[in-house]
Amino acid sequence: MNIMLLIQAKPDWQVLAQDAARLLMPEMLVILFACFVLVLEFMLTPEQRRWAAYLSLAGLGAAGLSLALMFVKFTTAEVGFYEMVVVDGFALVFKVIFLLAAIFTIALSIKFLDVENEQRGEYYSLILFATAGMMFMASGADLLSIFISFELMALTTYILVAYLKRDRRSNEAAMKYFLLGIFSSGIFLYGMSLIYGLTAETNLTKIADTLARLARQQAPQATGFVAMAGMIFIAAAMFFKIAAVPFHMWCPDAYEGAPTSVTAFMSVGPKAAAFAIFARIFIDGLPGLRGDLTGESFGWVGLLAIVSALTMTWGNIAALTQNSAKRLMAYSSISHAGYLLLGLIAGNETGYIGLVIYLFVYVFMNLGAWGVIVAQRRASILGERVDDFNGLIHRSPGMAVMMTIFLLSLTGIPPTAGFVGKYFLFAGLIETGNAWLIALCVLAVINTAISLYYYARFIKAMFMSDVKEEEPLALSTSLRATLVTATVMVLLVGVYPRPFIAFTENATRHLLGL
Amino acid sequence: MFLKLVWLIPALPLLSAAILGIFGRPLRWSERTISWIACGSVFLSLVITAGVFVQYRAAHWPEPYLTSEAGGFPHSFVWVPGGDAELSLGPRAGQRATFRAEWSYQVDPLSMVMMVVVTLVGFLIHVFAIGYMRGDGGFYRFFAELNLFMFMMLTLVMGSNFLMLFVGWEGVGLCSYLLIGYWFHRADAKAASMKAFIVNRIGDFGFLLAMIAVFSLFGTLQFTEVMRLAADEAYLPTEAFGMFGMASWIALGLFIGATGKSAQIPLYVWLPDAMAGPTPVSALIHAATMVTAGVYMLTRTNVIFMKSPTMMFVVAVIGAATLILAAVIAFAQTDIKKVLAYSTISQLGYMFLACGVGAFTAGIFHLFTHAFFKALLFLGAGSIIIALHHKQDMREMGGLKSYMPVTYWTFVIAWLAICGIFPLAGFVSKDEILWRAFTTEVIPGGRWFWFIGLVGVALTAFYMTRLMALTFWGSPRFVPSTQAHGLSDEPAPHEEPRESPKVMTLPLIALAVGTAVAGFVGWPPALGGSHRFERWLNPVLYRRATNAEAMAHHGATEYILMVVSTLLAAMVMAAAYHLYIHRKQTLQAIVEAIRPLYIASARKFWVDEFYESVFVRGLTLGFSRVFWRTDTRVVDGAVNGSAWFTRFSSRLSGWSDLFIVDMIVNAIGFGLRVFSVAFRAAQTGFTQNYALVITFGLLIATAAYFIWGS
Amino acid sequence: MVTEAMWTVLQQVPNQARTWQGFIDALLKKGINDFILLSFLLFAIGVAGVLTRRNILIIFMSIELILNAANLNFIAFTRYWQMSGRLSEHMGHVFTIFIIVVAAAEAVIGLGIVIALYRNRQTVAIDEIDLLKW
Amino acid sequence: MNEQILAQYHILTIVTWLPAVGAIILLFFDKRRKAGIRLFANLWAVLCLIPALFLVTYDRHLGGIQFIEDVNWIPQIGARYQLGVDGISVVLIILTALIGVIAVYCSWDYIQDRVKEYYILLLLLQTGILGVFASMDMFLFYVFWEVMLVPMYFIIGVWGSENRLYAAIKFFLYTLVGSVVMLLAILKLYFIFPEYLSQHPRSEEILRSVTVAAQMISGENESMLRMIQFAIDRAANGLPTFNIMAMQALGTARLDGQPVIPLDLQIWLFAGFFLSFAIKVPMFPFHTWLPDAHTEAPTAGSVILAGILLKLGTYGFVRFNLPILPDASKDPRVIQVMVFLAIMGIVYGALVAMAQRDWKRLVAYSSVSHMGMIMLGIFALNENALNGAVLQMLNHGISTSALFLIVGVVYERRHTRLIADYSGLSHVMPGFAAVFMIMTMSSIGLPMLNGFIGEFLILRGVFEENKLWAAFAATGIVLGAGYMLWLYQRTMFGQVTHEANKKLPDLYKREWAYFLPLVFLAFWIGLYPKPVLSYFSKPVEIIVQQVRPGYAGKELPIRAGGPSRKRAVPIAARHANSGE
Repeated sequence: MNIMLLIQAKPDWQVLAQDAARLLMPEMLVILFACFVLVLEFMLTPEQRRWAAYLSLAGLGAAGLSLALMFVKFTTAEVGFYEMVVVDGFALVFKVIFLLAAIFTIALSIKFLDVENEQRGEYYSLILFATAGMMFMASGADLLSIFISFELMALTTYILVAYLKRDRRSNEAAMKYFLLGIFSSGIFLYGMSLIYGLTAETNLTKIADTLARLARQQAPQATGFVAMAGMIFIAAAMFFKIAAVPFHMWCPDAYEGAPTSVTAFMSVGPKAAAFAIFARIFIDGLPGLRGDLTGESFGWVGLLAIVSALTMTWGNIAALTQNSAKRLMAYSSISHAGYLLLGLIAGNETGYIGLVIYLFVYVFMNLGAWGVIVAQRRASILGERVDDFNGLIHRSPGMAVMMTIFLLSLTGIPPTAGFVGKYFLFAGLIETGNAWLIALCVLAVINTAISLYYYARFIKAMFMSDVKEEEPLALSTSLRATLVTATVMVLLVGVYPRPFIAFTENATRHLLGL
Repeated sequence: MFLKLVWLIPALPLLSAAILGIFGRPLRWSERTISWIACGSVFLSLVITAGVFVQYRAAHWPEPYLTSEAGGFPHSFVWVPGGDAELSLGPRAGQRATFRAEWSYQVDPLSMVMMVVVTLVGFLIHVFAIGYMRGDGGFYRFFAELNLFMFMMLTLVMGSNFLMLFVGWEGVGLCSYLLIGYWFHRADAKAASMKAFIVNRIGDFGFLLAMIAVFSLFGTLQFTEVMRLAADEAYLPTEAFGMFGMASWIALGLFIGATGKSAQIPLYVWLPDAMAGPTPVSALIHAATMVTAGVYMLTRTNVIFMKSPTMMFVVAVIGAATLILAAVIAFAQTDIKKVLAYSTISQLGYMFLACGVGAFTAGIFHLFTHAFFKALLFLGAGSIIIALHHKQDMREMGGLKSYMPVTYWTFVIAWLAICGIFPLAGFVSKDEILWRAFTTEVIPGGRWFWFIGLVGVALTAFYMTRLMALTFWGSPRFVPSTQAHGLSDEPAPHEEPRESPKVMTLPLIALAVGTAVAGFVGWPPALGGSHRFERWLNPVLYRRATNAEAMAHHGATEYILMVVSTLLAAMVMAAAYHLYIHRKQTLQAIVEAIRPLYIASARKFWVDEFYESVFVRGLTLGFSRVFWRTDTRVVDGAVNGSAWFTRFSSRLSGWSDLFIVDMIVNAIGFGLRVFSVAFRAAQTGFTQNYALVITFGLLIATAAYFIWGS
Repeated sequence: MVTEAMWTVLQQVPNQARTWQGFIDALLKKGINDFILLSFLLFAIGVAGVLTRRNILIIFMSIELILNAANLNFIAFTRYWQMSGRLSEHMGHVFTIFIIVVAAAEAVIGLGIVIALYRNRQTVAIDEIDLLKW
Repeated sequence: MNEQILAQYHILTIVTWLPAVGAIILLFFDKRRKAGIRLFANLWAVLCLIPALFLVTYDRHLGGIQFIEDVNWIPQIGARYQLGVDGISVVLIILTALIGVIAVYCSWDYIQDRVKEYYILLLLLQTGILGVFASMDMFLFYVFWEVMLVPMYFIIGVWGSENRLYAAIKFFLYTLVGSVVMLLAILKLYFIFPEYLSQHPRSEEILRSVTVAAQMISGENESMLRMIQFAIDRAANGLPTFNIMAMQALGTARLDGQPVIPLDLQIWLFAGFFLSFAIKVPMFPFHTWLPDAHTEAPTAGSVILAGILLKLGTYGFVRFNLPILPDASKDPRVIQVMVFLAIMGIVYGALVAMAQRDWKRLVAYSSVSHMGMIMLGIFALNENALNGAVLQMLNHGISTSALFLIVGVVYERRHTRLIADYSGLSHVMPGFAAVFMIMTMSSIGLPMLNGFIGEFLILRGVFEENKLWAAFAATGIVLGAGYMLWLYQRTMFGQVTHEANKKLPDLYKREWAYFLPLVFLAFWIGLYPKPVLSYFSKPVEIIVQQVRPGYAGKELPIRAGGPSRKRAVPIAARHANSGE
C-alpha cells in the first residue's frame, strides 16, 4: 500500500536527471565505456583486442577528467537521489583512488592477458563495472545504495577471479571467494536489517540521529543489544571484504588462484572501497556505537582494535614462511588491512588522514609490487614463487630497483610513501593518548619490523641470489609506464607529502564533520 | 738557561725515536748513523740534565721548579681540559673543581735523582747496545724503541702531575712490551711481552683508580698541590695503624700500580719472563729504570702513604716477602739472566721494604745504587752472552774469568756491591735500609723486618756467588758453538769466547766506577758522612718528628748491625765459593737433602702455573668461552628442536636458511616461524572451514558484547 | 505532505481483519520479537547449511536462506514501524526487492562458476576442492 | 659572522646532500667502466669532505646550534626541514665525512663486481648518516635514521662474505625494531608539546617556564633561540612541532620545581628512545646483530658501521634522552639499569672478544666493549664523563675503523679472517705491523694516543658518581689489553707458519694513504685534544646543566629581558602556510 503511495507520488524525473548529471558524471562515463567495451568486443578481430583495453583506459581517463572538474566545482557535500548518493570530499578522494587502481590494473593486464591467451574485452568491461561499483560505494549515503553498489563491485570481482575459466585454480579461487562472499553479504544484510529495524532508517546520517536520540531517551536495553548485533554483523561483512582476521581466510586462496592482474586489482580497489564504506557506515552511521577503550562503554572501536591487532599479527606471521609470492603478498595485504583499521580506531583527523593517504599510496606501492609479479609471468613460467625473483637485478635492474622501492614502501621505510601513511596511522593512535591504543600502536610497529623480514626475502632474492632462468620478463610499454609512475609517486609522496596530505584532507574534513 | 731547556730532555729522545722509526727503514741508514742519532740524543739529554742539575741546585733547591713557570708550549700546555667536575670525596665533596690536566714538567730533588739515573745509565746502556745489537736486522727499530723508552721514562719521572706520571707509566710499559718482544719470532719473547704488558695493566688498574680518587679528593692532579693539601691534617687525617680509611684506599691503589710495574708479589711474574728481550733492554728497563718506577711513585706520593700506617705495613710486608721469595727462587735458576731478574725483584723488595718502614730516601738511595750495579751485572751478562753466542745457560759456562778479564773484573765489583761489601754502593744503601727498618717507628715490627732483610742479605750473597762460580770460576763447560745464532749474519764464530769490543767494555767500566763511588753520595753519618743524599731529598718528604730524630740518632747499635750484615754476607760468600768450587759433592748432597725445596725453587713455586690456570685459563678465558657460547649458540636446544621441526615439516623448505644463532632474538624468530607455520596450517583450503571461522568470529564478537557490553 | 494527509484519512477507515495483513498485524501487536526470532532461526539454519553440506549448490541455497532471513526482517520491521505510527515507512520493502534482485544475479554468477568448476574438476563437492591452501 | 654567512650558503644542506648528488651522477655511468666509476666516487668523496671541513668555523664560545637552516616541509604536521649543528654534531660530521672518504677509498681493490651499485649505495649511506647528525627536526631525523638502513643492508647483503644474508637481515631487522619504537616516542613528544603549552590547565605558566628554558639552553645564541621560540609560539596556539631543541626546552622546563613532563611519562618515553639507540649502540643484550654485521660486511661497510653508525646510538642518547627527558635520565632506577647494561657490555664484550678465532669478529666484539664504556660515560651524567664519552665516540671511530681496515688489508691478501691462519706477519709486513701496533694501543687506551683521553675522562666522571662502577669499567681496560695484545701476538709475532703468508706484500701506497690520516688523528687527539674538546665542551656543559641543574654549583644564565609573551598566530594558519 505504501509502495503504491510511493509510486503514485510522481518522481521528479527532471530532478533525478539533474542529479545524475551533477553528481554521477564519472560513474556514468565509466559505465558507458564499460558497455561500449562489451559491445566493441564483438567487432574486434583477435589482433585488435587490445583496443578494448585502450578504450577502457580512455573511459577511465574521461571519468578522471570529469572527476577533476567535480573537484573544482564541489566545495561542500552535495546530496542527491533522495539522499541516496552524496558527493563530498571523501567520495571524490576515494573515486580518484579507484580510478587510479583501475587504470593501473588495466595497464598491467594487457601483456598479462596476452601471455595467458585470454585477451578479451569483457575483462576490461568487468573492471570498469567493478570500478563503477566502487565509485558508487564511495558515494553511498544510504544502506541501500551502499548495498547495491557493494554487490555490483563484488559480483564483477567474482567473475574476474574466475576469468581464467580453464584454470582449475582460478575456478577454485572464484568458487571460494564467491561462496564466502555471498555468505558475508548475507551477514551484512542481516546486520543492516537489524539496524533498520531499530531506527526505521536506512540513510546513514538519519540512522546516526536516531541512535543518538535513542541513547538520549535511555531506550530499553534490548535496543542496545540489537544495535550492537547489527553493528557487529555489518562489521563482520566489512572485515570480510578488507580481509581482516578471522574473516580473512578467503584472501590467500583467492589471491593465489585469481589471475595475477585481478589479484592486483582486488588487493587495492575493492579493499579501498570496503574501507570507504566501512568509514562511511561506522563514522557517519554508527558514531554512537563507537564506544571507547576506557571500559565505560563498549563499542566498535574495541572490536576494531582487537581485530586490527589480530590481523596485523596473523597476516605478518603467516607471511613469514610463504614461498609463493602471490600468497605472501596476500598475507601482506591482510596485515595492511590491520594497519588501515588503526585509522578508524584512532578516530581523529590524523588517523583519518592516515587511512585515506595510506589507501592512496597503497595503490601505488601495492600495484607496483604486483606489477613486477605480473611481469614475472611468462609463457612457460608461472613466476609466482619468491625464488623466481632470483637475480632479477642482473636481468632487469630497473625492475629490481623499483620492486625494492615498493617493498620498502610497504614496510614503511622513509622516504617512501608507505612511511607517510604509517606515520599518520601511528600518530593518530598516539594522539589519543589512550594506553591501550598506544599498546596497539607498539604492536603495530613491531609488526612493521616483522613484515620487513618477508619483504626482504624478495630483496634478497633479487639482489643477493644467482639468476635461476634467463627468459626475459614479460614487459610492455604500459606495464613499464605504470611501474615508473608508481615508483615516482611512491618517492614523491614520501619526500614531499605536503600536496598529497592536503588532497586527503578533502576526505577527512568530511569524516570529522567539518 | 738549562732550566728553560728542561722540556728538551725527554723531547730529544722522542725526536730521535720518531726519526729512526719513520726513516730508519726506508732510508736504510747504516748502524753507525743510527747509533749516532740514538746515542747522541740521549747524550744531549744527559748533558742538559747535568746542566739542569747544577742550575737547579744553585737556584731552586729545595723548591720544585715547574716548567709552566717558563711559559707555554713547548714548556707546558693544557693537555686535557675535561670540564668542570664535583669533588666526591673528602671534606670538600660537592664543590666544583675544574679538570684541567697540564702537560708540564717538574724538577725537584726526587725527579732530579731519577733524571740523572735515567739519562746516565740510559746513555751507557745505549752505547753498550751498539755493540750488543751489531748485525741485528732490526737495528733501527731497536734504537727507536729504546729512545722511545727514554722519552717515556723521562716523562714518568719529570711529569708534574699524576696524569703525566701515568703517561710515562703506561708508555714505559709499552716500550717494555715492544722491546721484550723485540725478537718476536721467538715464542718465549712473544709470550713474555704480552704477559708483561697485561700484568702491568692489572697494576695500572689500581693506579688509575687511585689517581682518579686523588682528583676526586683534592680537585687537582698536580703533585705540588696534591702533596700540599694532603699534608694538611684537616684534609687527609692520619690514620691509626689497622685503620683503613681514605688515605689507605688511595695508597692501596697506588701500591697495586707499583707492584705491577716494580714486580712485587703478587704481580712479579712478568719480570723473569721479560728476560726474553735483548740484554741491554733487560739492563735498562728491567733492572735500572723502569722497574724502579714503583719506588719512585711511592716516594712521590709519600705524603699519602705516610698518612696510612696500615698501607705502610702492607708495603713493608710485600717488600719483605718479595725479597725473600725472589731470592729463594734465584737459587735454582740456571739461566744467567733469570738469576739476575730474580735478583732485581729481590732488590726491589728491599726498596719497598724501605718505603714501607718510612725510609723513602733509603729506598730511593738503593734505587740509585742499584741502577748502577744491576745495570753493570746485566751488561756483564750481556757481554758474556755475546761472547758465547747467545748462550744463557750457566751450566754451559764456567771459567770465563781468563777469557774476558774486563767483564770479569767489572762483574766482581758489581758482585761485591750487591752482596753488600764495604764500601761499595750496595753496602751503603742496603745498610741504610736495614738500619731504618730496625729503628722504624712508622710501623710496628721493625726488628722483624730487619731480620728478614738480613736473611735476604745472606740469600743474595749465596746466589750471587753461585752465579760467579758457575760463570767465571771453575773450569769451562761451554762447547764452542759451531753455528751462528739465529739472527746474526755473522759467519761462524771463533772457537773460544773473546772479550767484547770497547764499545761494550767502556760502559762496563764506567758503570763499575759508578758502582764503586755511588755510595759516597749518601755516606751515612755513622761512618763520618753527612747523608747528603737524604738531605737532598728531604724537601719532597712528608716530615714527621720521628723521621728527623731517626736521622740524627745513631750509635753503637748501628755499627753492630753494619758489622753483622757485612760479616754475614762475607761468610755466606765464602761458604758458597767453597761449595761451588771445591765441595761439589757436599753441594750435591745438600741439594739432594732439600730436593723438594730445590725443585720448588727451580719451578718458581709454580706461581706462573697457578696464575695461568686460575686467572688466565680459569676465570678469564673460561668466562670468555662461556659468554661466547651464550652469545652464539645458547639455544642449542632450540637449534636441535628446529632441526627436528624441519624434518617434521620438510615441505616447508627454505625456512632454515636463516636460522637461530642468538638466544632471545632467534627464539623469537623461531617462535614466529612456528606460529607462521601454524597460522598457515589453519588455512586448510576447505571453504567450509573458512566459513566456520567466520561464523565463530561473529559468534564470539557478539557473545563478548552481550556479556560485557551492557 | 501528500502521503501524510492520505494516511490521516485512511486511519479513520475501520481495520479490515481476516486478511494476511491483518494476521501479521495481529502478530505484530504482540511485539516484533517473534519475527526477529523466526528470522534468526532462518539465519541459523542457513549458516548451519553452509557449514555442513558438501554440495556446493545446497550451500548456495543455504545462503539464500540467510538472505531471506534478512528479507523477513526488513519486511517485518517495515510493517512494525508502519503500525507504530511511521506511516510512510517503506525502505524495508524496497530493500527486500533489491535483495531479491541481487540474489538472482548472484545465482547466475554462482552457477556459472560452479559449471566452470565442474567442467574442470568433475565435482561439486566442496571438500574436494582444496587445491589452494597454506 | 662566519657562521651566519655559511648558513646563508646552506652549508649543512651541501654537506648532507652532496654525497647523494654524487650517487645520482653515478647512476648515469656505464656500469662496465669500473675504473671511471671508482675514480669518480673517490674524487666525489673527497669533494664531500671539503664542505664538512668548513664546519670547523663553528663558534665555540657562542655554543648552541649554529648554521641553522629552516624550510617549511610538511606544514600539515609541522615537520620542517631544519638543519643545525652543535659542537658534538660538528665533530661527528667531520668524522663521518672523513671516514666516508676512507671507506670509499679502501674499496678500490676490494670491490670488483657491481661497482657502480656499490658506490651509489655508499654515497647514499653517507647522506643518511650526515643527515641524522645535522637534523634539528625529529621527523627529519627519523627519516634519515631509517634511510641509512637500506644502503647498509645492501652493502652487507651483496658485498659481504659467506654469511652475509643472515647478517644483513639481522642488522636491518634489529635496527628497524628499535627505530619504529622510537617513532612512537617521538610522536608522543610531538603531541604532548602543544598540549602542555596550550591545553594544560596551567599552560600559561608552562609556556613561561619553557620560554625561560629555551633562553637558558640557547645562551647567547640568537638564531637558536629564534628557532626554539618559533616552535614555542606555534605550540602556544596548539600547533605541534618536531623541533628537537624546543623539546629540550620542554624537558628542561620546571613547574613548581617539578618537571613539566611527568616522571612516569618520561620513563616510558625514555624506554622508547632507549630501545632504538641501545640497539644502535649496541648495548649489552641488544648487541648480537653487531658481530654478524661487522664480520660479514665488506671492509668499507665495517668501517662505516663501527666508525660512524654506532655513534648514532650514543649521539641519540646525548641529543634526545638526556636533555629531553632529564628526570628519567637521572632517575636512580633508570641509571641503575643503564649502568648495569653498560658495564655488562664492557666486561662481556671484552670477554667474548677474547674467545674469538675470527680476527674481524674479535674487533667487532671489542666495539661492544668500547661502546659500553661510552654509554657508561654518558650515564655518569657529569661533564667529565660526557666530554670523555663524546671524545671517545670520535676515538672509537678512528681506532676501530683503522682496526677494520687492518683486517681488510690482510683479508684482501689472504681471504681468510681466521687468526690461526696468520702468524709472524711482522716479518713480512713491518709497516703494517707498526700501524696495527699504533691502532691497538689507541684501542686499549694507551696514553698519548686518543683512546686514553676519552677513557680517562669517562672513568674520572664515573668515579665521581660511583666508585664501584669505575672499578668495573677499569677492568674493561685490563681485559681490553688482554684480547687486543693476544690478537697482536697471535697474528704479528712468532714465525711465519703459513706458506701463503711468506710472500705477503707490505702496505701499498694506497693503504698508507688511508691509514696515515687515522694515525695522525690518533696522535693528535692523544697529544693535544684541547681543540677537539673545545668544540663540544660547551654543549656538554649545557646538557649536564639540563639534566642536573646546578651541577658543580653552576647555573645556566637567563638572558636579560625576561620571557616573551604568547604571540597570536591564527589557528587557520594550520592548514595554510603555517610557519613560513
